[in-house]
Amino acid sequence: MTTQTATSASKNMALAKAINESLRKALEADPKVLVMGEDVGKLGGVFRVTDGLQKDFGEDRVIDTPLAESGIVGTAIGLALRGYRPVVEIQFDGFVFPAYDQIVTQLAKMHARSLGKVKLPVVVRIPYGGGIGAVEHHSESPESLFAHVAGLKVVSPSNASDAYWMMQQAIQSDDPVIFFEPKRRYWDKAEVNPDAIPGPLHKARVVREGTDLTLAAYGPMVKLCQEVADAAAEEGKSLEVLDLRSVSPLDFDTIQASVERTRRLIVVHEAPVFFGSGAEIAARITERCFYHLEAPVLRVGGYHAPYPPARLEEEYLPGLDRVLDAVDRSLAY
Amino acid sequence: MTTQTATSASKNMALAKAINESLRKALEADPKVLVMGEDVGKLGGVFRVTDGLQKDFGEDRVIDTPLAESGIVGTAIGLALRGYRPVVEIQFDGFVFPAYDQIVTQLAKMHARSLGKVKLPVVVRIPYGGGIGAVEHHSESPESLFAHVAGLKVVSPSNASDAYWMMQQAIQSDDPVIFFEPKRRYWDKAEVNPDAIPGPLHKARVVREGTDLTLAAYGPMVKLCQEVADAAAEEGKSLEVLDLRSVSPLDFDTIQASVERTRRLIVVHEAPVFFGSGAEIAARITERCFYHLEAPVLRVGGYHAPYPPARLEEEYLPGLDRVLDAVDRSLAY
Amino acid sequence: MTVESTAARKTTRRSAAGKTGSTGSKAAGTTGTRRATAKKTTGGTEPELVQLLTPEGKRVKNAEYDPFVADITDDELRGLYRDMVLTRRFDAEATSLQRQGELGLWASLLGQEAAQIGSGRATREDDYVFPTYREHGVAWCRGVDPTNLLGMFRGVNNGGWDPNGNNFHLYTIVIGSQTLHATGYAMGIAKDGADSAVVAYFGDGASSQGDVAEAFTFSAVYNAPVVFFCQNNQWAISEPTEKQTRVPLYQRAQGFGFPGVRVDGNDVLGCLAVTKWALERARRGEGPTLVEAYTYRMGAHTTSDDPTRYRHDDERVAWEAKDPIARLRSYLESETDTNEGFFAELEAESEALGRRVREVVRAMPDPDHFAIFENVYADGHALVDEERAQFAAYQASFADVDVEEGK
Amino acid sequence: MTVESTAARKTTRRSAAGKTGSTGSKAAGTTGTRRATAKKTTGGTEPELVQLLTPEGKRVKNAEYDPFVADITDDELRGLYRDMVLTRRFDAEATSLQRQGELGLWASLLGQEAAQIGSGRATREDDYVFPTYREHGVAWCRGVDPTNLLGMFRGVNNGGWDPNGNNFHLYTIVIGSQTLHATGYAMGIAKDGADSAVVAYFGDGASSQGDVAEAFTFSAVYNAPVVFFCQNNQWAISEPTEKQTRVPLYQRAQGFGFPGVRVDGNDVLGCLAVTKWALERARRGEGPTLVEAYTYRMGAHTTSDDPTRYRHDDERVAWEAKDPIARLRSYLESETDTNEGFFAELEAESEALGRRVREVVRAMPDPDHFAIFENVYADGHALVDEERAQFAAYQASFADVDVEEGK
Ligand SMILES: Cc1ncc(C[n+]2csc(CCOP(=O)(O)OP(=O)(O)O)c2C)c(N)n1
Ligand SMILES: Cc1ncc(C[n+]2csc(CCOP(=O)(O)OP(=O)(O)O)c2C)c(N)n1
Ligand SMILES: [Mg+2]
Ligand SMILES: [Mg+2]
Repeated sequence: MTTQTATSASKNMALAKAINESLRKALEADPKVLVMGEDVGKLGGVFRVTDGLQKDFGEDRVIDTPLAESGIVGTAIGLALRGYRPVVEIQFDGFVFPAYDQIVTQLAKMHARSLGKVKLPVVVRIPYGGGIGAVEHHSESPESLFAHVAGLKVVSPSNASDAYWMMQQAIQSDDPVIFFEPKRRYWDKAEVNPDAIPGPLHKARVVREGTDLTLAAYGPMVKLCQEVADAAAEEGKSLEVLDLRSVSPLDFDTIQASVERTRRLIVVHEAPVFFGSGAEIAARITERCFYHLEAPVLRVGGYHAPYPPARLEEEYLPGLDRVLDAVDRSLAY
Repeated sequence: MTTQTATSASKNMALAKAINESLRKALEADPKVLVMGEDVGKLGGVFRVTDGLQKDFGEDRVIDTPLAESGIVGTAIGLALRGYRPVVEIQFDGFVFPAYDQIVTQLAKMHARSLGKVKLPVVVRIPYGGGIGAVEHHSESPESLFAHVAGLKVVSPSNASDAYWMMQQAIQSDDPVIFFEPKRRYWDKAEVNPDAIPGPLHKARVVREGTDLTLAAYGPMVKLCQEVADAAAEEGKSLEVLDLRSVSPLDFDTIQASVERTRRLIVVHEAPVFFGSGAEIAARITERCFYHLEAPVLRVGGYHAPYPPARLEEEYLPGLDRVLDAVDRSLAY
Repeated sequence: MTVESTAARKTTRRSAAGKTGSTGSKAAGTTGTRRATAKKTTGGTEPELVQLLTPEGKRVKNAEYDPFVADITDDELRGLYRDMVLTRRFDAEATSLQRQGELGLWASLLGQEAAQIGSGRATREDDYVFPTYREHGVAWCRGVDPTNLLGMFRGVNNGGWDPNGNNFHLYTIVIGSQTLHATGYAMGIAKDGADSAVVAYFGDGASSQGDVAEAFTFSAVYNAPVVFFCQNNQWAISEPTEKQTRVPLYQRAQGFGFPGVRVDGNDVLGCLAVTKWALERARRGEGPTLVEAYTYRMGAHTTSDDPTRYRHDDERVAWEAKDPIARLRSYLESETDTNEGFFAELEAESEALGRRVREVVRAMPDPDHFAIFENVYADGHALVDEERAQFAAYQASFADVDVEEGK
Repeated sequence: MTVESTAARKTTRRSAAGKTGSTGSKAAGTTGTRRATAKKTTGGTEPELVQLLTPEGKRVKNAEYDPFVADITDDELRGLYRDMVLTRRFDAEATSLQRQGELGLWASLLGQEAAQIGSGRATREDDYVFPTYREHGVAWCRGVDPTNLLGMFRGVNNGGWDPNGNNFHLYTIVIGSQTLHATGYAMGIAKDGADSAVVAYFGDGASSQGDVAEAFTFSAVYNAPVVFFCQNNQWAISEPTEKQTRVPLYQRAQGFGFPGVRVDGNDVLGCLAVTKWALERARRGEGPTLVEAYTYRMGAHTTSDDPTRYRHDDERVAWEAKDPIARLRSYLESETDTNEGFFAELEAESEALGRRVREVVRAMPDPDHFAIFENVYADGHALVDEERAQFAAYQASFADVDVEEGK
């Protein structure tokens, strides 16, 4: 979501590298920015997202922490109170829950509790989602559990350029931001132009225009939706694809505008459908577009079951066929 | 939700007392049942729900725990593995989050992880909701944060009789049950018949029949919805009221059946609307009843803001006027 | 009354846990004799207690901690006395305002004045304090207007002061959480190269929370300048300290690699000295310290609590003999030339404070309804804006009705 | 090579934290000299280490722990040797199966065989064990078929054995969590009046988790029969133990009111003796114990890890000299009449085990797709039923297509 100005600065890089570059830029620009987490230092993180940062910015700014997520977020809050801007890493989605209390009870509420006196510019980075054949706890999509909580902002980039810019904006934000990184897209490359002027952090983007139906997704599912749109195009169906980018707030205006044109909406996410983002989007868009919708908003996502072992994840995760099936069902109304 | 057989055993009692009696019965019936939590022993809990139980069943079965919620749930899991059926109390809604990791990562998933070998019949009692003029963290409604998690069952009684029977059933269940107790209804009395035959735990109940619109609620909001229906009746509007009783699973069949008749639905809960139960209900009922609905499913609930200080809670919580306003809006379609 | 007197009651009660026989067993070794050389009065398994002022108001020598209060003047002692008296008065006023329905709840510090004033007065202006919900005496020392503490108990806000105004953080209700914030803040101080320090308050009950242990770990690993000040007031609502630990709490620190000390929490001089010692260690870059102030919650947990359900009154009566204010008064009367005038003036000041608190509280307006939507985010949030607008329209619809109905 | 040799490397590295100057300061007092009388070889601040078998395979006397292995026979010693060799072989096989793509991941126990076999063989059949994800050797001792451990690493399940089959709980990946389950289970044992005990495994990294501290608190308060067995293998992925603590981990226990002991984790006899001692304490109703097995992760954290990024190879080389298997072999060869035949037979058995593991893994079928919906609940859940039905219909729609397309 950037306004590309034609400069030679533009570089093709993987999503993980884009975040790395973005963190580097933030560390350079503001001495108050810190990077904290398990193995983020010498190792550069298990996904190498923080690779080389400790070497260049020192142990005082790129901090290997004890293995205690509540402690990581809790001390980040204290550091923020002291004027720092910590970017903390949770090593995998399934390990954020020991920190959940500090996130929802303290990080989310302290600004309001202090009647605005205290600001907590903390970014919590969480590599999330499945599709990488990992063991348990390494493939979850818990974004709903954060979006329901007022005081937090929740975003997820789908590509390297957004990852770069959204990380810049998250760090600059005076609010706590839960930054979900689509780990299975870490190695996907795209052009990143560090001279571009980014659009607003919480605005959705029309990735592809279409007339028959809107697919809305964020993070790892955007690419899938583009593939779905390609496949559908071959069958003569014109699908619009939205990259929501932000889960809290959700950019309902952009979705509404799209649905008013296409009259059909499918929301796709990896997280379980039950109480997932799709529910909120379906409820609100149905309210906003009641007389426009030709079909109920459909949702494609995970089942109401623990994330399955790796050999089953393909069945569990939304895939091309499952989304196409939903497209057919929607168009059949 | 009981089949009342006319016996003299029926007693009028407050909701808190009904849970107390239910726990007593369970402790008597099964030596493996334990009650654990902060201040549940000598004090009988801050709401006296466990009053007298330690005196009668001893410190070995009614256990005052150290002040550590993760420890309470974590050791309850261990006790369940040993064959016990612990009923643990979280003192207030806002204090469940330190235990959140143990609940969603261990309690919810161990049955699946063990391919069914391990069962964890643990009940987590949580007095929840607002309306009692309390300080921060004592008025929250976090049920969505549990309903999204597969492996947990989530229920909430609205009256003393249900409280009695649903607690029996929750303890008998071989699945972990998050039992949300509507604390502002603790003192509301109703007939409890210990000889009755209870209906299924996860089935919704039609509290009041109506023809123009369905109000769906659970826990503390059921009473409000009944009052709304009364008020609406005076204006000649016939509202049906559903007590959902269970948030996971949700009894969509009963809601659907009602909506197919009334063609309008409003979901009311104290929890914030954004990513709340209303979203899931709206999304699914819209899908199931697309051609029946004359108006979008409306939601009345908390705002996307931390639960406010007590002097503002009346404005924050759904009240008679706000629900009536939604009724008017729905009927205006 | 000797040193033992303050701690004696516990020895008996702790025997319940002691039945296991393992505390102080061969393997557990020297636990409890860590600084056995410093004090001979505490015998055997009795944990050592730093005390500079006995319950009778006698000054006892202590080679280790006397230096930290060596140059204290009589005026300063009277100042500590005044702090305690006014804090107690404020606290009593709040309790009665709760009874009158002006507050929804109150958490009284009655009995813990010495622990709070002693530690609070040990802090420097540039230090930072992270309280629980009961540190009214510390707030007083930090210069927070006491009436500001009442907003959350009245239900008009969830925290009514600017934490950075007096380097006194908001009250934290979820027990233990603030110890991590304190540790993080202290890590920040160290990064800044400042020589300020942080005090994190928590209770005996809170000591069981995982967050407190994690705070110990982080502070030790990063050598953060933080003093963990645990007021062991013997009770966590209805649970006695044996439900949290089977050895004295101050010993917890050692296993995390930093020192722990138990001080008589009803001895304001002892609390002042020990906290100063700990703060100076922190300033010198020697890292965290745990101070356990051994004291007693004289009243109920909060105004919602009924302690007669779980504890005998004789316990409270026994602790009354160790009252923190009475003992300093004895000392002032017998060892300094504090005259009646001082006490009389203080009484008047106390009355005036009570009056002011009453008046301010009663005049405290309810918050504007739109406050619900304020400060949810620093940079705004589309949904909050939308809901605020809906709320405004909804409110306005009543105004319309009112107008229509000629109200 | 003396006792120090095993611990020497750490002293140097820990100096980073030591720069603070507060560890072992006056106030921290006697930390580290808890049982100073027992061993003279460990001087000054060097933490004491229980060791019965030196890296060279020499048996050293230890008055305290010798009784627990006093009547061990040569056959039993050969049994321990066999356990370690087969465990290592199994582990190596798993690592290579991962390289061949048969497993998605493997967490090797290389170097930790003595800690696991020693402690595992100390348990009784009725005891219960709560492992992390690396306790393949303990699983072996408990009689869990090693191939069952591979399911979760292959991605066909999240835990492939019945925990109650061998009183060996499922692997727990979220670090520290299982220490609370172990504590609760032990509380249950005590309630039942049984004299079984529980062993909870965890790592040096996990020691920082709040859950572990809460487990210490609960087990101490309820005097639960649980042995906390911490394998300090010096690393938590890329973080050395100094990132978790600035004093030796075994000392953590003391502040919670129960004993902690450090044992040479590469000495199978020492681990056996110390764990037996701790288990017998537990059975006698003396409550929890912390055992820190001081060992070394010879390989990568998992097959996904690249340790060359964060540690020098000379560290690993130094630890190779303390290999747990080599030292027992030296002892067997020099002090018992173990003949070449034993070693040759074991080699053959080892080969056979490797073969079997390979074959079983390669034959492991992928789970049925509907397994997604199985065992989510014990008593069923309407939504799961609904989603299962939808999934079935969806799957069937492909079957239709396949049929239509004549496949
Ligand atoms: C995480 C959490 N659990 C439970 C509570 C409810 N609660 C409030 S105060 C309290 C007792 C705290 O005791 P202690 O730490 O000794 O402090 P004290 O009240 O004695 O000052 C409890 C259980 C809470 N505030 N936070
Ligand atoms: C709560 C949690 N946070 C992070 C992780 C990721 N993780 C897996 S193993 C590991 C290191 C654990 O180190 P240690 O406890 O020393 O055990 P070891 O792997 O050395 O056996 C980490 C950080 C996790 N599994 N759980
Ligand atoms: Mg207390
Ligand atoms: Mg390790």
